[in-house]
Amino acid sequence: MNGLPGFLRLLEGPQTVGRGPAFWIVFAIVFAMACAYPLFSDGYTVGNTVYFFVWVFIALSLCLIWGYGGSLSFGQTAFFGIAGYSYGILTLNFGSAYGFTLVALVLAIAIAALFALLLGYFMFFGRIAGVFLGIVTLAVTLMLERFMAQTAGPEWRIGVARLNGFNGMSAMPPLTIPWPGGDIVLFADIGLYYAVLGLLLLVYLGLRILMNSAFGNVIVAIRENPERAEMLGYDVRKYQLITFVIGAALAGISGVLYTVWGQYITPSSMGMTAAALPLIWVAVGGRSDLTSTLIGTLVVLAAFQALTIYGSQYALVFMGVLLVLTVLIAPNGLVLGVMNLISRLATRRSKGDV
Amino acid sequence: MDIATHIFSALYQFGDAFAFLVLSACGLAVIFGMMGVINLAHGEFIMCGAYVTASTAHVGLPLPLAIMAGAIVAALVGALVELVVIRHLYDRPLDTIVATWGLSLIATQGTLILVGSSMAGVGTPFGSFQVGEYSYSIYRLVLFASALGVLGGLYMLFNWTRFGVLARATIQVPHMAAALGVDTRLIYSLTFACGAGLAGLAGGLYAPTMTLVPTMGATFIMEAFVTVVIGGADVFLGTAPAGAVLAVVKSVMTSWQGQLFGQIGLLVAVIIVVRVLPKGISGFLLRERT
Amino acid sequence: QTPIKLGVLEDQSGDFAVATIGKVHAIQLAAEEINKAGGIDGRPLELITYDTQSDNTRYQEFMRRVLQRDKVDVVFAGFSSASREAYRPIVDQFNGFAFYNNQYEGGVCDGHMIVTGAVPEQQFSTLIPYMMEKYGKNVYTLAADYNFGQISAEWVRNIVKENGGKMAGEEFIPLGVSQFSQSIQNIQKAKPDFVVTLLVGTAQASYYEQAASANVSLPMASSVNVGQGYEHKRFKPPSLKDMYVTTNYIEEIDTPASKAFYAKFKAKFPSEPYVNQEAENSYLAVYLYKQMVERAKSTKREDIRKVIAVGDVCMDAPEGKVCIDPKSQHMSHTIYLAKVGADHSISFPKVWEGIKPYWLGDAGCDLTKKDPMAQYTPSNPPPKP
Amino acid sequence: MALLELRGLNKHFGGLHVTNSVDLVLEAGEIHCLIGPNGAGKSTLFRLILGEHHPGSGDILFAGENITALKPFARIHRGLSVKFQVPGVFKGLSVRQNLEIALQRTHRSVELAREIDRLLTFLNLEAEQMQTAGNLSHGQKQWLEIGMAISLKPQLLLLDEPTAGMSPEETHQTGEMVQRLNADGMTVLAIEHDMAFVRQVAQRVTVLHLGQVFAQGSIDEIVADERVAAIYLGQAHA
Amino acid sequence: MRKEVILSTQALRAGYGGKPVLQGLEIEVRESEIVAVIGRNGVGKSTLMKSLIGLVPAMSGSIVYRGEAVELLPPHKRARLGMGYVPQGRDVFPRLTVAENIAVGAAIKGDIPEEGRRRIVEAFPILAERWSQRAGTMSGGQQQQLAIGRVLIADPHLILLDEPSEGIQPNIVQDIARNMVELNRSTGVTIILVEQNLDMIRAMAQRCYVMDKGRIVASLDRAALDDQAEMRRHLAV
Ligand SMILES: Nc1ncnc2c1ncn2[C@@H]1O[C@H](COP(=O)(O)OP(=O)(O)OP(=O)(O)O)[C@@H](O)[C@H]1O
Ligand SMILES: Nc1ncnc2c1ncn2[C@@H]1O[C@H](COP(=O)(O)OP(=O)(O)OP(=O)(O)O)[C@@H](O)[C@H]1O
Ligand SMILES: NC(N)=O
Ligand SMILES: [Mg+2]
Ligand SMILES: [Mg+2]
Repeated sequence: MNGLPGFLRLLEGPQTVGRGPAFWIVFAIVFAMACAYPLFSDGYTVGNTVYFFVWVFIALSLCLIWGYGGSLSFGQTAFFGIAGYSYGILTLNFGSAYGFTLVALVLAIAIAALFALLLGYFMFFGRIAGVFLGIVTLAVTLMLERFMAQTAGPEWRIGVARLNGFNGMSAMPPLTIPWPGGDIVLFADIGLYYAVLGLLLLVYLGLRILMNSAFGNVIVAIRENPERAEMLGYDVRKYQLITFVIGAALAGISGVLYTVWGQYITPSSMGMTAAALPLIWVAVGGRSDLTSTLIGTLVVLAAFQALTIYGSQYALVFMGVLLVLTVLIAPNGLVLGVMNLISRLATRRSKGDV
Repeated sequence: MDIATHIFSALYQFGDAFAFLVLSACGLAVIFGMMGVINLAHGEFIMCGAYVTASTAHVGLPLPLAIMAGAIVAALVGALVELVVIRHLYDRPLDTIVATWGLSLIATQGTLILVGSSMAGVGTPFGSFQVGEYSYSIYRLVLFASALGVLGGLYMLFNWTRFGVLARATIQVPHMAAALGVDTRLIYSLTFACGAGLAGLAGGLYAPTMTLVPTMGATFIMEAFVTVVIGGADVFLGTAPAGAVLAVVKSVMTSWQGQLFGQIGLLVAVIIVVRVLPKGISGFLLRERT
Repeated sequence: QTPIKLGVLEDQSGDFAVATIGKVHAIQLAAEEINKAGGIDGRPLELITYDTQSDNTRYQEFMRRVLQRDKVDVVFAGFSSASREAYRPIVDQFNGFAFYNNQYEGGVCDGHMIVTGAVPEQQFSTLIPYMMEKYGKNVYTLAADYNFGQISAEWVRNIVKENGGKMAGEEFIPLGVSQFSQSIQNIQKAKPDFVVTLLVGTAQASYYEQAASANVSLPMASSVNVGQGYEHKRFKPPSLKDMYVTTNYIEEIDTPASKAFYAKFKAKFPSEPYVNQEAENSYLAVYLYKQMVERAKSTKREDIRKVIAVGDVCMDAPEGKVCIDPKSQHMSHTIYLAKVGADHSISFPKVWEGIKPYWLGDAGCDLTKKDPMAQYTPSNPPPKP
Repeated sequence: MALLELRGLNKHFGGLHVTNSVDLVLEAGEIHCLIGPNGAGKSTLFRLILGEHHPGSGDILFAGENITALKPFARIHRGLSVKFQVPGVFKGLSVRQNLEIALQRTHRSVELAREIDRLLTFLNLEAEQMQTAGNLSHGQKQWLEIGMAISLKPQLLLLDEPTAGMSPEETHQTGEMVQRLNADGMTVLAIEHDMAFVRQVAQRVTVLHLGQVFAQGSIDEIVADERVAAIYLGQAHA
Repeated sequence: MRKEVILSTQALRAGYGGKPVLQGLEIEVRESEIVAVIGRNGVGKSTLMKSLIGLVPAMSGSIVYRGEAVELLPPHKRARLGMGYVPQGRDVFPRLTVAENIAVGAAIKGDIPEEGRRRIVEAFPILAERWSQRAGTMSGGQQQQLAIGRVLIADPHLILLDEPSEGIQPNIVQDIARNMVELNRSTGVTIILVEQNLDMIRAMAQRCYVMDKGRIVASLDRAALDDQAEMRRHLAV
């Protein structure tokens, strides 16, 4: 067996729902539609779709850490915020020339990952697990929020970048790709759309491969029974830490893209609500599967936004009802439930045919 | 200024912080510690208690009775919520995060729509007293006493009564408890209602001292969670010492550098305690006991 | 006639709803009146309203939506300064036109924005000297710990110093804190002559009840309380006794214009708990916009700014006469000093008319010449040309 | 040559002295059974060997190396493997995946599938391979756990009550399996209460009582020991 | 004189997630009998016990206990009718003390009866020794003893014992068998015993069902129980 097919074979596996030609055909169609769609749409819708896409990365990160790894983390928003602020600080100080925004993107994500490495080392090597991990990460996140919120004074500056407290930082440059005929600036419309869509595809497929690889096996094994995993010779804490750092980097991508999208980052992006929302998306979609998380996040975001637009003051009530019903009706998550149903129907059909 | 004034003021601040932490946390601790349910609607049960207390006080019920009414209504609402929603989620406690978040949205915004954006306050009873050059609110001492009362009551309820043992058994191995003749559904209902009622009681007790708005529960949430983390899994052993430790941290930091440091002190305390005692204070105590 | 579209982004739910639902109602009231009277230049005014849920992210989403999708001519948006700073870059990017109808810490020098709310030089340079004269020169500030509170506190500090007083203490309270026993004791320890309360959000308003029950009976001064969150209506007397507030409007103002406005408001929204300062700012902003569009014969921002540059855009609002300052695009206001009595009734010991938002212009912001799209503070003023 | 050597291992929980200066030498290539009353400290001894518990004092030598301070996973890398008393299978994963996780660390993907199939047949779990492991019957979980332990091809296999819940026939099969593994060079240390099994496989038996080595010898010697009968075996075996 | 039937099942089907494990199973147990159930791993013995106590719901068929159809009752009601269940794998309440575990066993009686307590600690002295240790920290065999004691405290009418000898040292296995038989003689308690330990079956049971694939495939009398070869044959199937 040669390398590449073996590698691609990992796109499918027990860890991810969606298998076989039928799935990949649908996948290709959906992706083609996603590529073509800006051509038939207005600037607002495209920008708004980018905004939805931006959140998918943090949802996937939580899917990885919580759904697959079994560690409940309220801390993804902390990494989101750190990456966002880092991008702001870097670009406000060094500008956007020579493609520096792309460097800043990478650096910002690296800073978030580094922070996660530190925090994760602290937690996993202190053997904190389960719900307690959730509450500790929540505490860290809220602490960051509180801290950033009180940096309103002029003494809180890094280089020329004011941290600006609760009001947040703004006016950082958008992503800019250096180009011979003049830089391409990715404002929150078609340019950024394709960039984010491409990144999303890459991350999604990459995570599928990762989760179906030996590494992914170990991650779910640790979720199921860390003691057993250790007794099979796996350094549990190391695996947990690596997962946590990868997750933080993904959350960092969201953070940078969010900052780029609105040219704005605020401490409330690390607040209680912000910390709970990714959990909601992931749980509603189906936390133990990447595809479900991806679809679920987009569905919930769109539904919540639509409710806010059309539901006026009843929007939050509807959202609440929706969440409660979803949890009651679809125990594994809405999207995962539907996908399982489809695959069950499909197998029954094909069995019926022969 | 004489030393006694200083000591009294430090004690008073400690008691005040302790009461707030413990009363905020008790309901959450019962529901989390006993049932493994992270109740993100905890603040809304507090709000419910406060609203019922204020509205019954407005129609003329004496304050102590109004507070009891707040606690009882919150408990009943809790029982209802358990019956309709939580009951179906015991085998997947993490999903209760989503469900209770949903409930909290419904409760907050529903109250805003039905009752309006705020409610008139009831005023703090009992007036003030003077020690040295400081004057203090007497009602705050009542809060402190209530916190001690609640802690004692809870400890007795769950450790000395049959209900307590059955409840803890049910939470640990539900199917086995059922097979031994325990009506586990009833136990779950009662436990959840108890947690909700305690939240309502906290709301009722603080109603005279606070802004009454639909989002008021949010101001209790962080203190509640922090106390529960530090307390650890065994709420009856953990909550009191956690409240005490945090109250010291909070009151000392606040008087030293102001409210921001009080808040940050709490969070730093969480990190430190969790690092040193990953299972919280109760985990530490239990390990020593065996 | 094609309607003129006015986007409304205000919090109708969440923590700020107490103070901001009235803003939406005020805009609806004004729009209804204008439409009944034939619209703006014959064109009807159409409101496109979204609930921003006291959530800055929602401001960003919906600011894009109103500008790109709904293609509104103008947006009225925002209560907290944080929400304003969240949407301002979007307005700038899409070359939109926004009104911020709220009192705030001042300093926004942005050609895409018009601010109808009062600013510190209007509220503090009146209030603080009055209080110092009446009660003494030892001042304690209790402020919300974010830009609004910090910058406002800076103003208070500077004004106290200029008038020969001293700060007995300054404490910043994180947003969302509701327990004040320690702060109350800190204040008692500092023994100020009066306390400046710059508390924001419903949680922080708990201070008054708690201070009163601990028998702290110091006079208080504020630029936000009472005028926004009508604490004197929500709390039981006498917890706000001797609170002094400078505001450009509250429903108790006893002038014919104010009473007429209040009557109209109550007729349309009988269950409105209180008609506050920001409701009036929002109401007058609609009329102001109407006037500017009619004079410019255009809804284009460039055309309207030419009208503003003339320097005579004024109107008779419920509070009295107001005018736009062309340099900063902020408003001059009539500032009322409201005093809360022991029974929580309001009296007005003093009124200042036509107080200008002078600071930005003096400091070097001149939107008729240059548009920096930035916010400045006394310690971070515009660069000298 | 000694493969495993325990020197003066002590472990307390609070006031309870669970192992008390345990000295034990395991020769390479032997099948050694550890028996003793409930609560004697047998499972605790396993956890000490594996590094799940840390001894208050004493040393653990494996293949001549002092492993007392090593992390559990590192000891597995040295050639230890365990089947716990309470089966710790990955409940939410399929039987097949359980085995895959056990095998993947040491097998290339090419051989992996074949090796899993071989094990499934060996464990008589082919029909259940796609089942979620948590849904297996108790005995099936035991088998799966044993399968995962032996799949590591350890030098020393630790079995904590491998036949609990098995029928006599299955117990006998397990015994044969252990003997086969042993014939291939695996050293085995097994805790058992089933004397038939002990008699079948044990080359040497150690009796642990109150955390101390109480007796040691061949199975016949042990069964003949009246003191052991009194504390442990009872009349039937005496 | 034949005693009354205390428990019987008719065409009982029960299982997990819609898939029946028990396929129309029928048994009949009389007052004061000790009946063993044997069968290979995974044939559904534990499922039978769970469906008798109500932890696995019956999909169809009926369970009649002392003349009353109980298949729709929840477990706690069956327990209150006098059924006691000792599960395979012990399932003690790990963070409760031994005393509290036993108190839960006595839930339907109110407090722990002194007489019952004495009887239990006589049978299992280790329980008295560890009266306030947390159950989760006890050794496997100690937990098994607790699980049995916990059921006995409620004086059940019918005891469902799922592999009680598992993990218990040989002499205590003998003790347990002796104790249970004695209890059966003195109080007339009925016992259904799932076991793999033939010595225990021989020491206790009066007759025996053989299960395979969710059905009863044979019913053996006392004589057959003593026939080593016959028994081994049934367990090997
Ligand atoms: N974490 C703990 N805390 C307190 N006591 C413990 C702990 N773990 C084990 N013990 C005690 O240590 C003793 C030895 O337990 P261990 O599990 O090693 O026994 P064992 O020999 O394996 O018994 P069995 O044959 O019943 O499995 C028991 O008395 C048990 O109660
Ligand atoms: N929770 C469950 N969900 C789905 N299937 C289950 C579950 N528990 C058991 N099974 C299946 O039901 C069948 C019977 O299991 P049961 O536990 O009744 O067997 P048993 O006869 O008691 O076996 P053992 O002797 O190993 O204890 C097995 O094939 C098992 O895989
Ligand atoms: N503008 C304010 N009050 O934030
Ligand atoms: Mg053991
Ligand atoms: Mg079984």
